[in-house]
Amino acid sequence: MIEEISTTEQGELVVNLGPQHPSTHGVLHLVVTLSGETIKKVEPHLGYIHRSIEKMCESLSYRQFIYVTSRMDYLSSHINNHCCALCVEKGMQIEVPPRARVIRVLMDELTRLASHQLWWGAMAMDVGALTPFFHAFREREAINDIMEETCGARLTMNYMVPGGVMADIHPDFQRKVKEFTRFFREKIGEYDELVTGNIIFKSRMEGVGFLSAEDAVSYGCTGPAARASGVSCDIRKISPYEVYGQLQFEEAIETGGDCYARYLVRMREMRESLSIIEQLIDNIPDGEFQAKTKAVLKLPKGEFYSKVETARGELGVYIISEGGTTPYRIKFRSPGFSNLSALDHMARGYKIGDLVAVMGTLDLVIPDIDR
Amino acid sequence: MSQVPLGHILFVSTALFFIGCYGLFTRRNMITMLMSVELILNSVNINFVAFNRYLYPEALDGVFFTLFIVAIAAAEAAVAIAIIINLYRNFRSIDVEDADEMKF
Amino acid sequence: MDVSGQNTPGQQPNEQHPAAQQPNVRPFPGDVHPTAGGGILLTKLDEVINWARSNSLWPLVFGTSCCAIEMMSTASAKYDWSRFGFEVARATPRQADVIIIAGTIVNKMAPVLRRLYDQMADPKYVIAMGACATSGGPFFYNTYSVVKGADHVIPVDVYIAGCPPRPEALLHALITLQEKIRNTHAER
Amino acid sequence: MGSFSLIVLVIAGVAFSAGGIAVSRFFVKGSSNPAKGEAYECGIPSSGTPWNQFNVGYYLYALIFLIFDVELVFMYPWAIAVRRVGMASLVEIVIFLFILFMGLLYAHKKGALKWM
Amino acid sequence: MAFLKKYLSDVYQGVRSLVKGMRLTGYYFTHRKEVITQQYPDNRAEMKLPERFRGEVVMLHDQNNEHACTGCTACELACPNGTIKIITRFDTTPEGKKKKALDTFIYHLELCTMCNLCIEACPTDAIKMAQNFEHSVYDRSKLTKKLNKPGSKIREGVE
Amino acid sequence: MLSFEQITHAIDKWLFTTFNPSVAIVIEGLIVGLCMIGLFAVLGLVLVLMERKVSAYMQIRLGPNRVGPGGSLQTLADTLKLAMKEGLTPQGADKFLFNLAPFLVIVVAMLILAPIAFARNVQLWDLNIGILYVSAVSSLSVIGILMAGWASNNKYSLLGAMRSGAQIVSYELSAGFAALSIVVLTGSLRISDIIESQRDGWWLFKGHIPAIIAFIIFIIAVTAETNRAPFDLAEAESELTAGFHTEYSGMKFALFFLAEYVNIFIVCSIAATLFLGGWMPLHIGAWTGFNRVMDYIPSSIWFVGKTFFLIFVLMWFRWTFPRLRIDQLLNLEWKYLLPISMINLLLMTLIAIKGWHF
Amino acid sequence: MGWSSIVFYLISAFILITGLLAVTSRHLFRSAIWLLFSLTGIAALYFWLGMEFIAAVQIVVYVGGIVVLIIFSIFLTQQTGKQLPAPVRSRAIFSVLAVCIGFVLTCMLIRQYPFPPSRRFGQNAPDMSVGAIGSQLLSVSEHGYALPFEVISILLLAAMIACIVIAIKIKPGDK
Amino acid sequence: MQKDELKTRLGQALPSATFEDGAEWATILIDPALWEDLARHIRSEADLYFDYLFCLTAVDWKTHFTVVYHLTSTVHRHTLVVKLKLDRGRPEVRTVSDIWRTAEFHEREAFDLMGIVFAGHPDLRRLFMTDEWEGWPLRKDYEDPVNMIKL
Ligand code: SF4
Ligand code: SF4
Ligand code: SF4
Repeated sequence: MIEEISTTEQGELVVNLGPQHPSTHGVLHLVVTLSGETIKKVEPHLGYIHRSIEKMCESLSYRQFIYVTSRMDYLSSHINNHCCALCVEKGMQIEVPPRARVIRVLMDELTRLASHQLWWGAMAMDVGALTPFFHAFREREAINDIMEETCGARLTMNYMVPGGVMADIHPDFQRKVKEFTRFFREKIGEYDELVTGNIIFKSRMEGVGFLSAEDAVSYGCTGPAARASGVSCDIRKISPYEVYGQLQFEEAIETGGDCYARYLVRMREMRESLSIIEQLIDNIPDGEFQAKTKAVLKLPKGEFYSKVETARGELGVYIISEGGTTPYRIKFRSPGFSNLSALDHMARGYKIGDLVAVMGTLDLVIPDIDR
Repeated sequence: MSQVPLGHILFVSTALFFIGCYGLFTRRNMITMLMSVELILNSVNINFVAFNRYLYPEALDGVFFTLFIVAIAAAEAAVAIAIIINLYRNFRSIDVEDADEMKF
Repeated sequence: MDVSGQNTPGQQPNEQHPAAQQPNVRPFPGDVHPTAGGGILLTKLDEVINWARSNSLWPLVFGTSCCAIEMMSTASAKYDWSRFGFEVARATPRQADVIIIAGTIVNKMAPVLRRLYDQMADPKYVIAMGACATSGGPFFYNTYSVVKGADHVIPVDVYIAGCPPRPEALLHALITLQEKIRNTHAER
Repeated sequence: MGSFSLIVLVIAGVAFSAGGIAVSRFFVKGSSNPAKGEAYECGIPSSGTPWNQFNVGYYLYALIFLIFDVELVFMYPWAIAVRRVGMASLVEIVIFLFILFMGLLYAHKKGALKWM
Repeated sequence: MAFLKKYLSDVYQGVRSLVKGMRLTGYYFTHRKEVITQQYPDNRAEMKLPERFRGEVVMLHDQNNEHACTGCTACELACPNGTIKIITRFDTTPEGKKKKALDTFIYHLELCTMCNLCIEACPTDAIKMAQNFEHSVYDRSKLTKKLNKPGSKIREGVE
Repeated sequence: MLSFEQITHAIDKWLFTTFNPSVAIVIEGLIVGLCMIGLFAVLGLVLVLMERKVSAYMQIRLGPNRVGPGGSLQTLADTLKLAMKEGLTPQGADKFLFNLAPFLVIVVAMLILAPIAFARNVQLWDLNIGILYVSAVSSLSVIGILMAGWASNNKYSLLGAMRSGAQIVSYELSAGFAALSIVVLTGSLRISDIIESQRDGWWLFKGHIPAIIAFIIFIIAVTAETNRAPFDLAEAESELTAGFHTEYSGMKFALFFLAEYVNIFIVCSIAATLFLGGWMPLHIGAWTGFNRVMDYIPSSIWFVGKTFFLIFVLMWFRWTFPRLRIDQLLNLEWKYLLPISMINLLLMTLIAIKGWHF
Repeated sequence: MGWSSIVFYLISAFILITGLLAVTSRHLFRSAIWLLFSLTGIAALYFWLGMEFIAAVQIVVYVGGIVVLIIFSIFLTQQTGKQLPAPVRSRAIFSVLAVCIGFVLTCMLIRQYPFPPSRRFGQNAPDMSVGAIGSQLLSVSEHGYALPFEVISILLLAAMIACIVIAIKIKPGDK
Repeated sequence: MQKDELKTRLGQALPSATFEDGAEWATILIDPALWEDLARHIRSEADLYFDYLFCLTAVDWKTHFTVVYHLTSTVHRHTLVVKLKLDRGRPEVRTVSDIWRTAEFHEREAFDLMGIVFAGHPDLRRLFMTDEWEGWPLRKDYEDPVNMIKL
């Protein structure tokens, strides 16, 4: 179809960004129509990392299919697993012990922090500042170490199991997390110093890639992308799962709708996550970390939908069961997929440099989109 | 430089002048014609400088004429190219052959 | 020398590291089984060229999925691959020396990968990072769109297992690749 | 060593680059394959010619630059003569610059300095 | 005039924000102690990996070369991506009755995703995760391993 | 102590006494050429390594430290590797121009070295229009970039080339104005005169605020002229994969790379010459004691020190700031730097005429 | 015949050859590059004549300015991909003839006119320094060029305004 | 609006619709022909105002297909699940991408993986698979001996 595009009106230039491109964070393929430097049209081509996870899951048992989902949105793999576990538990009416709930939420928030840190570094790199990336990874590594100690893996920790978590937290867990929160509270100030206030960065971000609230809803945007346009869509607030109901935290909402607003939303979310962790870390209830479950899980016939708030927005897992040991049909409603569909709308009329900024603030994870 | 007679320098400039003329005659493309004109102007400059250097070394008028010619050439080139671009924008061609029906 | 699991530190789970217990069994790095021209004596010029090539491996910016994140971590400050001079990641294959296939290769991506590899200037090397690039990994069975191992698309020099391999593992792989380069004839 | 150095430098530069390229020519035998020669475009076969685009933006800047460049050229002799000539030079250059500054303002007003 | 004031204040604010950033990088440039790099190949000896870290699946053998695997293939079933192949054989116990026993435990490291499900599944804790992560090889067939050592047999009393 | 100056002049004298002039000058040219090539190579190696180390420490890492002692041989390995790498030319490219471009860039960089004073009386050609010559020749380098981007037959290259073209020519203006404001003070374009005029203090300190403003503007402008971050739109990795040298590989790419760093050295040395007195030691008015102490440090050290300090500042910029967008970049030049530098120049003229500077 | 005259003839040859290539090359971009070389050669000629300032001006304005502008216009007018048409044979022949005749005639003229070498040619090398140019440029005496100096600024202003007026028309969006 | 209120409200809006029980949300099963009007209706009505389509799923029951729309309202925060039954011969339904923009991509996905045709869709092309790919991978009867290795 590229041929058909390339025969555009005189003076328009069709450029492929991606699949292999520094700023597309993976293998997104954008066919950008430029006139001069101004973007006339952006057409995303997906599927360069479509791994047919939904088909796979139809032949995996309810214990097994969870681990595949951590490969979808690998930056918040923990939260993906969480969502699947929730869905299975909903189907089997498993009562998750309180300790497990708290541990899960802690892990979710840590994952969210790690994800946002990586986003911060990568986005700064996209707009040309290379140093923030390394500073962000310093904090991210600290989280990774904690994760590794408890879950046994740095990135794709397969820690959630139906009915709780796979193993109890590591004895050092609480101490380390406390250290980390203290450490990160001071470092996040440096983030602002280095990037947030920077005049160049601001002028790169402000007024770029505007998305109105209506469009945000109509395009199905969720997470920071939508909250930056003033749409309240935080699943943790709307339909609280686990212990989020009992926690004090704010849903970060900006009204700017431009890249800078999206940036600020994520920065605020980091602080919120920190406060959530600080609320929970000291009072993890004692007890079981895993509910007693049968060796082989069978979901009753029916349909089960569960949704959680990942670092990118609303993740939904939709399981249709025929009563067997494997799902009959499973559908992942991934946040990136809908957010991406708004990209063309957001980037039109801006410069090619802005396209990079817009993608940076959308924080796309392509395997999450392609699944 | 004293061993090179003035005639040789003039010879060079003349040759350049006529090379420019040749381009002006044969080329049909406005940009290349503009280049030829630049060559012609330069050959004139060479003459000015050479005369000044050889015949009136105590004065600087040749230098000044060269300076002003350069300035004017720059202005002329700028305007010419602006016009060329504009023609191109409107007619998708900068060939003088089809220049006759080009009017603003 | 082989890495088959017999003498892995499994017996003593509290042992931190294989090298700590069997330093002599597993020389560093990896298992260097003789490659083409591996054993034979190399000329001085070869040595110089190989020294240069092995010490300045510029990777191509190429990460498709999860493993790419671990690749980033390898670049990051904690495990700083710039110590080896690997940090000059080039965005264009013309100037890159090594592709690190970090992530799954699906059927739609395969021709792209092939083309990128073709467009690289010689000499060029390939590292398959992670289970996916090595063999399809988690997506080996019951998937209709995943290439079962990147070596079906382009020749691979070094494989790393793991999902994802931790940054040290990637460094280890790069060092293994350096070893391989040092033991080959520099092409003339 | 005077103007002779220019010739030396040119020769040195050419020799340097030529030498480098010659070395690589001598040592490397590159494999060749159809895709190698194609233009790189993120691994997608490039489509259309890069040479069809029309962006007056760049060109306008080059244009205004040329004008100011000439002005700059005229200011070098002026700058040297300032000390000798004294106040008069200041007056003249103020007029000179003022006129061109008008031009800059005009360009600004017309939005010629606004990027499209 | 107001325009000029704004103009100047813009310049000032901009420069200030830039200087802030430069101060930070300058600080890190001058303070070597902030460097957090661990030099991997040199620190192999003292490198501490958390004991839960999942590097590869290994089968535990004790000093007289016995393991605890009954060949029940629970791990093979538990594994989501067919990494494990259990080949069992029937050998006869002294009492003369046939008994299922492990013959070969084939483990495809290149497929394994370190998801720990097999370990969870194993009733006799015959296998566990090791911390070894240096799996780089030149040809991938080397990654397919045979976990039970040659000549090893099942430990007494493990059912 | 034995200084640069004495060595060179000894060689010079010896040559001209032993051979007849024409032979001597040929030999001398040979020596000079070799020295310059050597200088190029060394600059390339040192500056790239420096860049990588500086960035590493700003990014809380160690940087190259395994190849050779402390990583000192890293860039050598890179250079060798690039020399040993295939240099391919895409079909569809204009082969002639494609191969010509690196030559042009290198030769231009070479030519600019002519009037630079590396130490007291160590200068290839102290021609009477030194600064003008430098700015004139350096305006040639943009052609090389345009040529490369054009000939590559690649969209990214073309975009990158046009970007850097517009950028470089724009910033030449304010750089020129900033330089002029010093010329006004010295009343000569000759490099040696400019340095001489700072015998009793550097212009940066003698010239009041205008000099400082001019200095800042000059630094910004040259940063943009050398396509350095935050003005590196030509190689904006995240937008156009590698800008105008996307298609270049092997030695040809290395030449671009080298030329970039040599240009950085050149502009920094010019800045040092104009504002920090080149090889002139730090003198303060009539404090003869102080000045004599300063004179003990050989002039070449002074020159190299100042230049590398400025280079470090450029690197500091690069590793701190995000990249500007093309329109912001041009706004900065045409709406801020150019007017400011014009006004600044007039102020400077006033100071010069009234003799208010120290 | 010493070094300098050899250099002179080399430079002249360079200028003429590149100039010829510039007007005959069929690639638009290449002919621009040849023009660039030719102009640079002329600058070298000025250097050789000891007119460093003019040489620098030549490079700054022509090479650094006009040629860049021409290259940009080439980029914009998209002619560059394809080759230019070869000149019509009849016209080519005609112009070659005309040019040659004119050239020969002029050369004859030059030859037969004895340029009287200036008396002061040999001794006291004239003050060609930029300073002299500057002061004369600013002086208002009868040899001064103050007025043309100012007029030039008017000219430049006019040129700039003209360009903008023309160019604004072609801004995408405004039309 | 609560689940059962929603049911009654929709019941009067669309008598022919049948409701499924036991699910978490109000689930309504309607005839594909009526879908577009209903969609416009529930999108526009002030008290329903389902402005946010958060999931679109195509399911292959071997005899027929169903397309499942999960709708919610950012104002009233109530959720509705709409199911359409398409026959396996020619699965076709009217697009809603003009009502909910996000449907454009979701429908392309459904077309790509399940082969559901959405009439009136702006550009109904393969989304994930290459254009020359045959078959609809997510269908139950999809076989691919080349790529799919059964465990
Ligand atoms: S090997 Fe594992 S971590 Fe790496 S890409 Fe494949 S699934 Fe992701
Ligand atoms: S860790 Fe997971 S993938 Fe590996 S063998 Fe065990 S179950 Fe299979
Ligand atoms: S390892 Fe454990 S689970 Fe696997 S066969 Fe042996 S005993 Fe059974």
